[in-house]
Amino acid sequence: MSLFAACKPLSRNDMAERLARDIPEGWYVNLGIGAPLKVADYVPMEREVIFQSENGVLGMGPVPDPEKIDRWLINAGKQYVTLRPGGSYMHHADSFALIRGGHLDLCVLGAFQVAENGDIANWSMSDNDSAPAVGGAMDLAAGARQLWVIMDHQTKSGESRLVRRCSYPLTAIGAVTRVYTNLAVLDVTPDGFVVRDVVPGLTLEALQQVTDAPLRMAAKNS
Amino acid sequence: MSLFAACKPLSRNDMAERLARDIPEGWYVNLGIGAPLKVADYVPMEREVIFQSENGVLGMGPVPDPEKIDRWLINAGKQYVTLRPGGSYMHHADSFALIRGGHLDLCVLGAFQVAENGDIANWSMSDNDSAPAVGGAMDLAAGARQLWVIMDHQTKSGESRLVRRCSYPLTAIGAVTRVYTNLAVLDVTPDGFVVRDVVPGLTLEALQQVTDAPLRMAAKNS
Amino acid sequence: MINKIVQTMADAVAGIRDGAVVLLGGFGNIGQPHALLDGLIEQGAKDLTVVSNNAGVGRTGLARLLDLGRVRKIVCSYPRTADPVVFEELYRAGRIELEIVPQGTMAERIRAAGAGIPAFYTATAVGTKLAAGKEEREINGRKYLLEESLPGDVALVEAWEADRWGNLTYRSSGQNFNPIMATAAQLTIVQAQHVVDLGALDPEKVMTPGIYVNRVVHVPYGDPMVP
Amino acid sequence: MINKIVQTMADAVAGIRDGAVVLLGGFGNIGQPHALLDGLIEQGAKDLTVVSNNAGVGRTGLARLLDLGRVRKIVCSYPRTADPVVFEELYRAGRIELEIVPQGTMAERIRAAGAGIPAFYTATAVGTKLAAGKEEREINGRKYLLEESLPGDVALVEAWEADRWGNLTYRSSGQNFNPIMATAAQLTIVQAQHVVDLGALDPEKVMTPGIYVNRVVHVPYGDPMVP
Repeated sequence: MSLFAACKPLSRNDMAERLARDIPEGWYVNLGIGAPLKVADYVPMEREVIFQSENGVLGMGPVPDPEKIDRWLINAGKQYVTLRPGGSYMHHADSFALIRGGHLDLCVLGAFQVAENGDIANWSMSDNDSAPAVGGAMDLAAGARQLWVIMDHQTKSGESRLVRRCSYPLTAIGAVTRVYTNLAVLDVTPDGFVVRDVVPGLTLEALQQVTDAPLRMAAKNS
Repeated sequence: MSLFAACKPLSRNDMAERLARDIPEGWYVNLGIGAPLKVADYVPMEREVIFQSENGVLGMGPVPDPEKIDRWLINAGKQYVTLRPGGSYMHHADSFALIRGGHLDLCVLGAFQVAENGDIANWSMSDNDSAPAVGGAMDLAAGARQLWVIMDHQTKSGESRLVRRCSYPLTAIGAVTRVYTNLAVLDVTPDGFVVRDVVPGLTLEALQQVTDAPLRMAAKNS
Repeated sequence: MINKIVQTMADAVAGIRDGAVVLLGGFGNIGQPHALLDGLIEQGAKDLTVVSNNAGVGRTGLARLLDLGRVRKIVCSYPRTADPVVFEELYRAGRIELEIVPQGTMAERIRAAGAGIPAFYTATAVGTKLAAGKEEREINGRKYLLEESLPGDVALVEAWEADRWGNLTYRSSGQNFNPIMATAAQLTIVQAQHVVDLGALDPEKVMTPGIYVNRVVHVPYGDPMVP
Repeated sequence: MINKIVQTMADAVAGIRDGAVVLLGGFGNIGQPHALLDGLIEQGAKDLTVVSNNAGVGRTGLARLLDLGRVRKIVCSYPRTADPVVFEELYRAGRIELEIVPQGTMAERIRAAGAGIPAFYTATAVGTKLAAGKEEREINGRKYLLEESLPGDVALVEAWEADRWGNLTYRSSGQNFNPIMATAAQLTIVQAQHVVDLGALDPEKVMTPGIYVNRVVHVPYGDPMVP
């Protein structure tokens, strides 16, 4: 695709690193299963960001050394994790009270689609999905103060994931506040998607061509 | 009053002792402020009855020796208490979840009036009460599996406290299951008050004369 | 003397009836009462509704209970686990009913059942297909769904320590659904790794007070399996 | 580095605005943040709504705040304490508004505010005069009242231990309303008897995780006064 001839789309790790840069010290953050989990690798320990897992773990640390695994301590993706000094445990009702109650500064989720009104679709590919699995995605999307989505800008077959209206079943309405793709960073505003940042060499026009929803450029220094 | 010439009404302590006899081992019990608190004195420690206080104490033991007071440990009446081995603490939402959720086998409250339909009035003497204080009475009355009331049969001026309908503001509707007075023990049934037990020397007729609501005698061996 | 410790698995799971709603603790493999599940399989109750975050892995535990055709309906948030082969087979064959509930709504519905709250409002799932059939209400300018409590006939719980009054502690992320499920059932049955003397548990560390527990059976199996 | 410990009482109570809803922890004399109350008196905010189980005792603390005319309204379950002289005077003179809430409903309304539940149903107070103006609804054959959440602008909390992340423990019956109030306010201010190093608190004994706490001030006053 000639659009990308002049630019280099970000890798999954690059996207996680790019997003991680925007998380300030002191934020309480839930990272969704999959790609979002990588974000933690790019937040240095000395910048104190407190990661929550919805299965009742607040203050998760890095993945443990294989010989130091605590088999009672997993994250929402059922991976072994560690607890930082200052971390704590809680049961599921308290964990989701924290999520639903608007106490997380940020949740990062993957998605199939994000609409210009902030709707997100990330849990089910069709209304006829056999045994769809929602997990905590709806609670997180509705509850966190900020919802950032990290996803490829297009599907493998080249369809835009940033849309006017989601065609997949919704996870939450009007919830997304920012999107990090392999091509750009975009805020979701009352006026739709506003581009904060594009990869070097990509023009707004070129980005618009691969984006279903209309884009606007952010005012300088905003 | 000649009615009582042939009988001896129970004292406050006698009433508490009488009620305490009916609490089986293993019950979880909340005792209201005031007269109900005396009941605990008549449950021997070896009969394990677990007393709860709505300020988050489960498994209260006896009043402490003055030199052994823990000034962080009070009951709902703001008196110093102790915690038995096996006791535990919880916060107010968990404490009232326990109460509201129907987990207490029994609550014992004092009352101004109990009606034959189980209504209880125990928190306010009039609709124009200056600054009425309800505390946890409504939660306890609505939440406990059994609600037993301990009170004098009549007011000081001789009015019956067992009534057809309460004239004082209600604490809960249809909640009382049994009443222990200084003259009798009465069940509240779908057919109204049924007398289980009277003080020696008192006839049902004499009891009825000092009782506003109609009384029935319990079937033998019921 | 109160003593909720029972000596055999048969005593622990006695009386679970056909048609019962069974709340099953655990998140993934952690804090799931595998021994009680095996006891329930042995015990024989059928036509069950199981409330569990996941729908079983592999061919043992919950998956085996499903495989035996003993479960009429499953209420869960995440049936799609690493190896949900049994559930998927049954579901595709139309031989099991599925109620998908957002995880936090499921937790709150269970907590509500234990707390005497018959229903509450939540913003979770507003505008999604999981809102179908639910009352929507605007409160202070935001839309919410009415969700009803989710009580059980039986709760199967895994704890770390227990005493004869039924006081429980849990180990790190082994809490998950266990403490709230313990509050929400008519009959709460616990498997505990350690049975300790009354008074040995720190009163400020008891996470489930014994009032919520009916039976405890000692199952010292050690650490959870590596999945 | 996250550090929620502040060095002065002025820093602790800075920014509490006129008209604020203040959630005040404590049950009777236990777990009530007396130093923060004195700080609030000094700080000067007025026209306050105070949510507290009791309405003040004697002439100090909450009673003094009332006496200074700084409280417009009090939300409580039990204004009639051993010595509620200030409140009773103001109330009889019509100089303070009173909202009486059953204690358990008050606790659940505060918990709901922290948990993102805007409203819930409860059987407490059905058929009583405290049901006036509330929606009644029958659910599965029983009557319930709709109760709304009770959030605060500020929560004043007393804890036993605290670390720089704001993790808290409480001492025995000193918990009471403190942990739930900590979750329900925009600004949660804590006075703690002990400030400990990060990592010194047992992760399974933390009762309020720091996510709910904005500021901690060290007030090592010892045991509560004998009332």
